Amino acid sequence: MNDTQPEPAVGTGPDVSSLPGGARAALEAVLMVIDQPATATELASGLNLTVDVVEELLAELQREYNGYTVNAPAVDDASTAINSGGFSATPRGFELRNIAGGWRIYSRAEFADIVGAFVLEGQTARLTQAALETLAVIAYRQPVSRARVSAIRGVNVDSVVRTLTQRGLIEDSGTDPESGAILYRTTSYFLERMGIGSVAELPHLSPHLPGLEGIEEFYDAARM
Amino acid sequence: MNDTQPEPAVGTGPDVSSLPGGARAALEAVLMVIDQPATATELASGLNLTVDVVEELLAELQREYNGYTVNAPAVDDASTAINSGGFSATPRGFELRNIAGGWRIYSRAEFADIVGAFVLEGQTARLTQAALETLAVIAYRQPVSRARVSAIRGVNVDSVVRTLTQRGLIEDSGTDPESGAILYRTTSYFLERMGIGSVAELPHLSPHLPGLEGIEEFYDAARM
Amino acid sequence: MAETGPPTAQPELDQAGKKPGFEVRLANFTGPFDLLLGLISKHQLDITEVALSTVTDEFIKYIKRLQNLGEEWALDEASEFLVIAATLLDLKAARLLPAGEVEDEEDIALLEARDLLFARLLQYKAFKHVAGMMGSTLELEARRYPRQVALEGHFAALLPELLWRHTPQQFAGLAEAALKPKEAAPTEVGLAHLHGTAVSVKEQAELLGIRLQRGTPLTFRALIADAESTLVVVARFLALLELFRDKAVAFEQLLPLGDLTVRWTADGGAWSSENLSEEYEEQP
Repeated sequence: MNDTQPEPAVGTGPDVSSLPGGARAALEAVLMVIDQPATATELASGLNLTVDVVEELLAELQREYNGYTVNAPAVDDASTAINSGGFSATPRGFELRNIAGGWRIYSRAEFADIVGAFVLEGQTARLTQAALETLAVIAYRQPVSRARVSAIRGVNVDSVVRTLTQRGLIEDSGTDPESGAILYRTTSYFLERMGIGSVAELPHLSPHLPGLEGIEEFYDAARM
Repeated sequence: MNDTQPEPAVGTGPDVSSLPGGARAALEAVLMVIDQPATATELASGLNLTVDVVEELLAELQREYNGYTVNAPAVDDASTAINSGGFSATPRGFELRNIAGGWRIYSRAEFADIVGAFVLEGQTARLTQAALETLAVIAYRQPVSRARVSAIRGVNVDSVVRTLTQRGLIEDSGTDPESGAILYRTTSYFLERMGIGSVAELPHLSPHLPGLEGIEEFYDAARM
Repeated sequence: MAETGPPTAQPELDQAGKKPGFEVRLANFTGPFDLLLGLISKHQLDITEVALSTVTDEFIKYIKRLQNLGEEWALDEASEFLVIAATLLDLKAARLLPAGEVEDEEDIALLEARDLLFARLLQYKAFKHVAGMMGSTLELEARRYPRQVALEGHFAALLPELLWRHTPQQFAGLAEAALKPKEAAPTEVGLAHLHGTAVSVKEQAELLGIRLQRGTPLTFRALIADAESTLVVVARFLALLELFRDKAVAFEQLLPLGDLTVRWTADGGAWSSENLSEEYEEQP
């Protein structure tokens, strides 16, 4: 969340109800792309809705993804079963789950075998050269943003950073106070694999190598 | 896939149709975990379905997310409009798109302002005019050397090329056998950002060359 | 043309907050520079009738006004103008040369060169146009966010255990290589392997200095009469430019395309070839 009002003030932001699909679709749009679970309060503030409305919409979407007709459990009127909004009678392949207070969309548990098989396909037990080099830069320059690593390596490192995170070798270590970019550092699993106790034990590099000061960050620079 | 049959032999893997929601939901479940566009072939092999079936399901999901009743365009029977599978009449908050050679789920563009507030570090800064022009020349003349791009744009493009590489929009594609100069081409990330399937989908250049069709070839042949 | 605003030469901001582009006032045309280019490329205005020097003067004034208004040095606009102006100049030069009937290969080559310059101008404009279109597409597409979430924990756990064979020393080696500043890749074809006779601008300048310091003005034609190759002619021409910059020589040309007369103006001994700029020292 970029704005930090504790209680969302309805009416000051974008009017979600005027968009196609309304507030429900807007909520779906957010849920579909967020990586970290979001609380109902966070969602409400971003969507400019009250927490109550968002909680109702979340419950509705959850039921809908699970294949129940919407509103049926909540409303007495039996006629609502005639798919007024047009909702699925069979479960979707994804589900909306509330884990530790936050909401996020996950692939449906029943399909875990299929999804697992798909994920494993094409995965190797070895890191690519690009991944190794990126890991090396992060290890010696941590905490460091992706943009900096890109600037040092001269190529886009977004997907490699994702792989390294997925592999548990690096992790998010907060954001840069100036740029707001996510900073990455190596994990204890990395140390374990390297067989060392701390990053201070990494062999020293030649003192002539440039640090981060000299690195032009094209990514964030105003000109690009 | 842990088994490596080249052509998915239906029936040997998990039977997707026996699960709630069937093959359609299984496909959705897989779409939830991919982090880059996946081709119909990749999806088919992971799901143990034929490519034809997967392509049909993808088209069906795409229509459905866009708020059309499913099968309506494909089936003559008008009665199918009565949401037999129970499909949305309003667009969902997300869409399924086939770009850069694969399928992937995106939040719907209408909700960009709302979604943007939740996605940290999501979108990169805008390109300068100089960067755009250089990118255009590379896109239409690839693979191409920096010297040639410079000749067309009339200015030195070294730093712009470096920035475009860092941002993952262009990449090194080997060296010119004659001059030894590095050649550049656009990346699949470029296609993704442009929302197109391949560079062949870029608008034709000739309508922008008033009155002189075929000048491109002439120019290239004579000058370079 | 994109800009069709009223022909004010003032780079003031209009209502939309956009500054109107560069505009020119000529005897036969007043309006945006872009429109002028459009007319030339549609053959509605003959390039030979455009006073390029006036266009250039106006452009310099325009840039200066921008600076005075506290705008940043409009580098993009200036370099763009230079590209177009250089092309127009080439085009005009080609047009002004007598065309006549196509009789020999040289004439054909000349015509081709003219078309080529024209094509170059059009190509430049075409790329500019599609770049604008790509810019708006990129902006529009940036409004769609891809689903790009971390693998759910139970799937990540399925990934095969990493094979790790790097010792800390090897890993440090990787880091050294990755952190080492990259040498800029060559952008141009190396010519070092083409062994021409080395011709030094400095030597040629010394030679010209000796000849001109005898006191008699000499024509450029006379100064290059004994040049054994084009390379020597070029070197002497560059040397003359250097000498001119150092105020060691003056030029006189009575008629356009007439003989260029070179006169020594420096006091005896006030000039030496050591004054020559460094840039020529290394080059043959």
